[in-house]
Amino acid sequence: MGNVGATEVPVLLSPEGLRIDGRRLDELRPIRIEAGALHQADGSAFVEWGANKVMAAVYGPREVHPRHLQQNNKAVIQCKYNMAAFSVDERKRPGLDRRSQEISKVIAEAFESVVFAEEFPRTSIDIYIEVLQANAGTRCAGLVAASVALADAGIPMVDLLPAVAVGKIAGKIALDLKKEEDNFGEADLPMALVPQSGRLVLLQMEGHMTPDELAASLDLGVRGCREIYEKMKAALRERYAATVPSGGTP
Amino acid sequence: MGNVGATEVPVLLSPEGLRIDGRRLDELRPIRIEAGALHQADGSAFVEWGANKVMAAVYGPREVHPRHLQQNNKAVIQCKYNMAAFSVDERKRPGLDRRSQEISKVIAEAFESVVFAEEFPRTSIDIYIEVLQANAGTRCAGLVAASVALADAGIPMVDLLPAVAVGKIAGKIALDLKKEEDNFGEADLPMALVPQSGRLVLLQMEGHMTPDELAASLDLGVRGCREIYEKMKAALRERYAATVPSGGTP
Amino acid sequence: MGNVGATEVPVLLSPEGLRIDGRRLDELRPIRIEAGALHQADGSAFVEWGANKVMAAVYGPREVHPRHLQQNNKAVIQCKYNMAAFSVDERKRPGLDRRSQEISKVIAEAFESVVFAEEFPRTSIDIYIEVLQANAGTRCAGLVAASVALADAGIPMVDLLPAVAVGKIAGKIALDLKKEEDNFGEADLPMALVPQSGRLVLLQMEGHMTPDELAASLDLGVRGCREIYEKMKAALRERYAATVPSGGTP
Amino acid sequence: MSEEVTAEILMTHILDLAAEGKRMDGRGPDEYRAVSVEPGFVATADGSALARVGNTTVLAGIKLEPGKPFPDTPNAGVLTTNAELIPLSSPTFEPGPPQPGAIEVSRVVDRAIRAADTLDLTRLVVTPGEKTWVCYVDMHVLDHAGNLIDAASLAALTALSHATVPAKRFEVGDADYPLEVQHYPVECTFVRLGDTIVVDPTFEEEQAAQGRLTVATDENGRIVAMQKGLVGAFSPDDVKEVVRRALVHGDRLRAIAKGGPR
Amino acid sequence: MSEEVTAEILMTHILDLAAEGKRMDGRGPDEYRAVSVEPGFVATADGSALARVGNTTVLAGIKLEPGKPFPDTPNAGVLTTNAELIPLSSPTFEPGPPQPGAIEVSRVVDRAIRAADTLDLTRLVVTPGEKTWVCYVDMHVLDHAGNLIDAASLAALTALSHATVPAKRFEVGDADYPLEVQHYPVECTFVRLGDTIVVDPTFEEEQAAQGRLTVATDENGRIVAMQKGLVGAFSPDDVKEVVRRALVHGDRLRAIAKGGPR
Amino acid sequence: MSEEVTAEILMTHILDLAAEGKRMDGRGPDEYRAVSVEPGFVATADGSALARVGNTTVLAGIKLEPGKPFPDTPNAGVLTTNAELIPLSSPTFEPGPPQPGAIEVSRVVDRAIRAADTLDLTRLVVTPGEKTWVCYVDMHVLDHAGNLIDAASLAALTALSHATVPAKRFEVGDADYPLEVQHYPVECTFVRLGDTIVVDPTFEEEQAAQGRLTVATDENGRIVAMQKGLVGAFSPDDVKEVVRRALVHGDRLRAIAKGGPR
Repeated sequence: MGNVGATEVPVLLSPEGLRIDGRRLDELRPIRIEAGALHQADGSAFVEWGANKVMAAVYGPREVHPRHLQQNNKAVIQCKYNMAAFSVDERKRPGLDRRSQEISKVIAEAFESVVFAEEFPRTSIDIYIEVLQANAGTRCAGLVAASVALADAGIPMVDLLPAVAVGKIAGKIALDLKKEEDNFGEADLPMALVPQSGRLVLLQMEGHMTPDELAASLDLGVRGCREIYEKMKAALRERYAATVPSGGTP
Repeated sequence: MGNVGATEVPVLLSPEGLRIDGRRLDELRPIRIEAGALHQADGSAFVEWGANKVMAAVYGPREVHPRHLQQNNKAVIQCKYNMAAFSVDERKRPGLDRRSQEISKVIAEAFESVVFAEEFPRTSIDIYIEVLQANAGTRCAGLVAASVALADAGIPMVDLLPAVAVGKIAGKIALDLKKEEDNFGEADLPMALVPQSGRLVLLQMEGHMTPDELAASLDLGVRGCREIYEKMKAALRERYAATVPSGGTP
Repeated sequence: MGNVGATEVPVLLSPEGLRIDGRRLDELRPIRIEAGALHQADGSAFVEWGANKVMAAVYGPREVHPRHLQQNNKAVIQCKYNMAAFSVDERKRPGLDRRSQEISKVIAEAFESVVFAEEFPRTSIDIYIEVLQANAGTRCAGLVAASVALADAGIPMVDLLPAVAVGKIAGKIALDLKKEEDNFGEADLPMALVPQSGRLVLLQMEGHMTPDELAASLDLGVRGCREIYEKMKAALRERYAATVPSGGTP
Repeated sequence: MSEEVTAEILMTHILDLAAEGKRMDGRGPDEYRAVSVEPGFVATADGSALARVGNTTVLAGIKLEPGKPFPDTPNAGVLTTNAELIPLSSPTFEPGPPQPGAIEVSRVVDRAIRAADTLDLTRLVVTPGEKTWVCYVDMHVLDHAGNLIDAASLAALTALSHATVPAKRFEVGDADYPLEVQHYPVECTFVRLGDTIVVDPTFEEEQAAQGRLTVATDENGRIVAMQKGLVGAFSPDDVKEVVRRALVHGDRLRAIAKGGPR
Repeated sequence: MSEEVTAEILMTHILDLAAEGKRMDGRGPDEYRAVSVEPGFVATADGSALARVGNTTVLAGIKLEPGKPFPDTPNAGVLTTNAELIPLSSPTFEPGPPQPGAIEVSRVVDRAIRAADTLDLTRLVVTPGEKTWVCYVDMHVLDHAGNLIDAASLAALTALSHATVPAKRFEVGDADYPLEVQHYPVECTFVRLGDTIVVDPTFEEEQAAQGRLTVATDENGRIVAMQKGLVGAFSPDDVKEVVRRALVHGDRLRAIAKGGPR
Repeated sequence: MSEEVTAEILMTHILDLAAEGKRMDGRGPDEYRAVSVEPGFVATADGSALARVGNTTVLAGIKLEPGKPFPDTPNAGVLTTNAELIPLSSPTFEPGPPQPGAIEVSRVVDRAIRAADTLDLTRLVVTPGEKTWVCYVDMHVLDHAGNLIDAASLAALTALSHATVPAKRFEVGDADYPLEVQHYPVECTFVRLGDTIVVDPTFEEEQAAQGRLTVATDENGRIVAMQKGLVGAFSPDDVKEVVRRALVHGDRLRAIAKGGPR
């Protein structure tokens, strides 16, 4: 979709209905989630998702910086999504660009919708997401990593936030686009789900879709989120198993 | 040393062992130090050292700005080393670059090592160094100027901080490099000494040296610093002589 | 005057003494002033003056931001003059440039000279001027708009501040230059008058003038300001008429 | 009474009204405020429009300049969209670098313009890989009474569809010519107030909202962009309902954007 | 006693003295402080001068580099003036981006240099539209004891009139040659203290001032630039008086700027 | 107990231990933490390595792009080193422009790479004065448990020595080829705790330190860079001792950096 004026368009869907990496339309890329990947952060997680590598860390509740953002009745939730200079094919200049600032904003708003911020007035909960290697879907990978990192930090939340992008390639709705699919596809629709309520706290879309395609995309995305949800819970169980002394009482 | 790919290399050492300006290997360039060169600053000094011209001013102890840097148990010591746009052959864009920020940091840390900062809690001692004309060794010239300016401001210190760079030219260890020697020499090693304790509070190095050459450089640098120390004290004596009414009681 | 090295110079004055838009030397361009043009601001005004379109808004007295600018004995008066990217022929990069910052400073100082700031200690009165379409004389148009906006906001002042630029074209002193006259004229002299005292609170000049020409320019400018003053008062009367219920007692 | 308490009471009032299907300004949940556009507002721009949605006012200006294509898209012109939330327009905006809110407005408007292929970017190219028109869309918020995205989108679309390519001025051609617009995307924004989803929120409704959802549609009934914003959530069914309503409002808004005199 | 009270007392004292035609440093209202210039202070610059007005010290340095003319003035060289109010020079200056005060100093000095046609910019051009000398004037305030504009203007003019075009170093010509100065504009600054208007204000007089007025004149008795600054007002008659006095001081200051050894 | 008091007690404890030649994590004064490097960690980079020194983790990524040589060195390629102390890695880092600490890390690592002639910059040139490879070394600190300089230096050296020049992708040649590394400089850092000088300090030891000293050595036993940091002092004899120890550690660290699979 960012490729007006580019020349070669790859075949995104085989006659058998398989995608360039052999996946079915409703199939996720492989995901590996490691809770507690860092030592300094209050909570952290590392996510490998297809060819994405994303690290998230959470600090807080802690003193608000800068001070004038402090709120008397709740914690402020701040998020910085950042891409490493070497995470993409063309080197990205270090520093926050407009895309990163927008993604940081919608991710912060997604977490504000589920964190019990009023339990920590006058504090800040700071979420840092670093994309180390990017291959489409980094904001969803970042959300998943950050959500596990928040849980790892013991921040009380309504629920974890699984996230995934649905897209349209060669006229078909497809789950979890990889880079070539995102570049040459017709639409991209990232979302984040609160599994408990079935509601979406992040939703963006760019491309071309009919209302029916959009409805089908939402349904496919929700199913994808529920699949990811299980992997997130498993990663946290593994983390707790590693930290609680075996055979001891809680 | 910043001249990979450059073409002409001058002869840095004559057959008689003399340098391009006729100095011996262990000889300093001429130094003139004027304490109290400015009127607004609490303390100041102007240093001409070879073809360097450096002005330093000290303000404080005074209110800390920005406020969040304030320390309850001591003064913060802040340093800004800056080069005027016209101080070098190729015009330098105004504003702090990374080199200036690094030099500001190591100079601030050098002075923090000798100032009795705990006598002035919750205040700031601000050191400003302006390089007006540069010809290698500006950080050492800045340190010497700032040290005299601190004394001129009446800030209590363990001792003055003489400073000098030692380098390696045409395979020999040499004191106080000038620009051509620095550009085409093999190593540069600036240092600042606490004469009282014989310890170094600033030490950097770039180039190629064997451990033996390094040891010899340290010894030569310490001797150079002690020579400069005498000139610093003389400048302050001259300053006090000018301000105390002649023949009066202190 | 910003046209060293440019080629074509238009004829600025006809043999009959008329200017390129048919005006006499002492004639203003048409002016339309609308007080209360915006809804969110505490006071506002829109000024169309020749081919200039300028919006001004006033907020305050309100909390000072940033806090360290707060004054214990009076309100601080802050002004931001800004040009929209599309307000000039060559697109202007968004953001404050040096010209805008200088104009903001002299306008703020002009209003500080007439606002009863001591009535509102520890507060800020914030003036925002946006040039939407520019055709010479924008700082004067901005001053006029801001002055009406301040009155609309109910800020007590010694007097309104009419403003106009006088210039020199084809060797003659002329009132209220338009763009071509400003570009190819010999001098530009913007001023703002306190009608009550007959004193100038803004005065700048660039170009070539003899002392006699300067004296004549001042006199012409003061007359121009008094003409604009009447239009400013009329705009405010219209605004009050629109807001006070007709036939009611104040 | 503190500002916080006042704000709290106002928000509760808005939510209570919404529960009965009412709004503070008397509108129904699916009622848009009065909308108008004034193309050609700024003579120095190559295209411009002042859009009003209730008391919200946004001025968009277009500037076209010759420049270089990006290295990876030698056959495409360059489109740059920028929104300025200048402090003139609201007591809540501060001077300084663009805030996340301004960046979101410009990116959401940009996304719809781009995804809808509003301009045929290949036609902006003068010499492939060498020279192209760069099209700047600058949106200046003048009065912020809620729903900036829709007002900015209307101003931008109207300005683009009335813009001229200044070929003569830049000596790229013999005469200026109209910029061709292929599609007409418009944004339509909703907020959730309890169980009620209302269109075209006021500033106060945005403060009270439990989620904002914007849907951009084109004249073929396609969805070209969406953006959920603010704290809050929407169910998939909410989203589907919002899309249906956005398509209806979109057609009316598009007619207004197109209707201005050329 | 608080700082504010001390400042208040000092300001009242200055105004009381002025009412009797006196000043704290013993000068009369139309008496300038001692002025000196030292050209060639900085060997690395293509031109430089240290100017002192009383205890106020400003160092100006000139650098010339080959560059491109602006697209709209292909036949004119480029002149860039910049003032740095570095925190070394005054307890009132802070590190960081240029403050409005610094910008005003550089713009007022720039305005006079430009309006007086100090340099013939067309002669800086090497190849029209392609290559020109870019002349940087950097003014570094070292000691701020009031009246920065005049000191900066003196330093800049002296540095320009002793500058060399480094044609050989940049391989633009066979030999370096002197930069030609056509006119000699100097700024002269006054402040109003009650009904008295005094020339060349000290830092403290600027604090107490009810308006500042700067007039730049050239060697032909023309006014080339003016700037009213600070809070306060001047009547048209005040302005005319200030212009008369500025012409007289201007001639003397110009002689000092020109007098330095070449 | 306040944070300050806690910190004070911890620092005293560290100094007391050091006086007996002990450390909080059980190491001896000249004992380095476990070190590992993982080259090729990032597939999008032209070279990369994750380095761990104890719990300190730094990721270095190399990118090579065609660009222009600097005008004064037409026959040399361009090397740019940048360290990002992102707030993810430590509670003490804040978002925003690079802090002095980050600048120091990148400059000290850069100095060693440059002084050791790690790369033959002349071989990066494609056309002298016209076109060269620009080599970016970006170091991303992920976990800051002390001694960033050594970890960053190890990550950078390993990434460089496993990097590929993307000649084919940028159509500069027919095939990509390995970036050639001529020398292997590694940094080794010490802090003084009272009279004891310990190698490879933890974060807490850096807080308690009375001076930090870094020595970079190459595989020929030469010293190529040094940096004294933090408040504190070293005698010339201290420095000589530190150099001796740095040479020994350097050989071991170099073997680790070289040892990763290619």
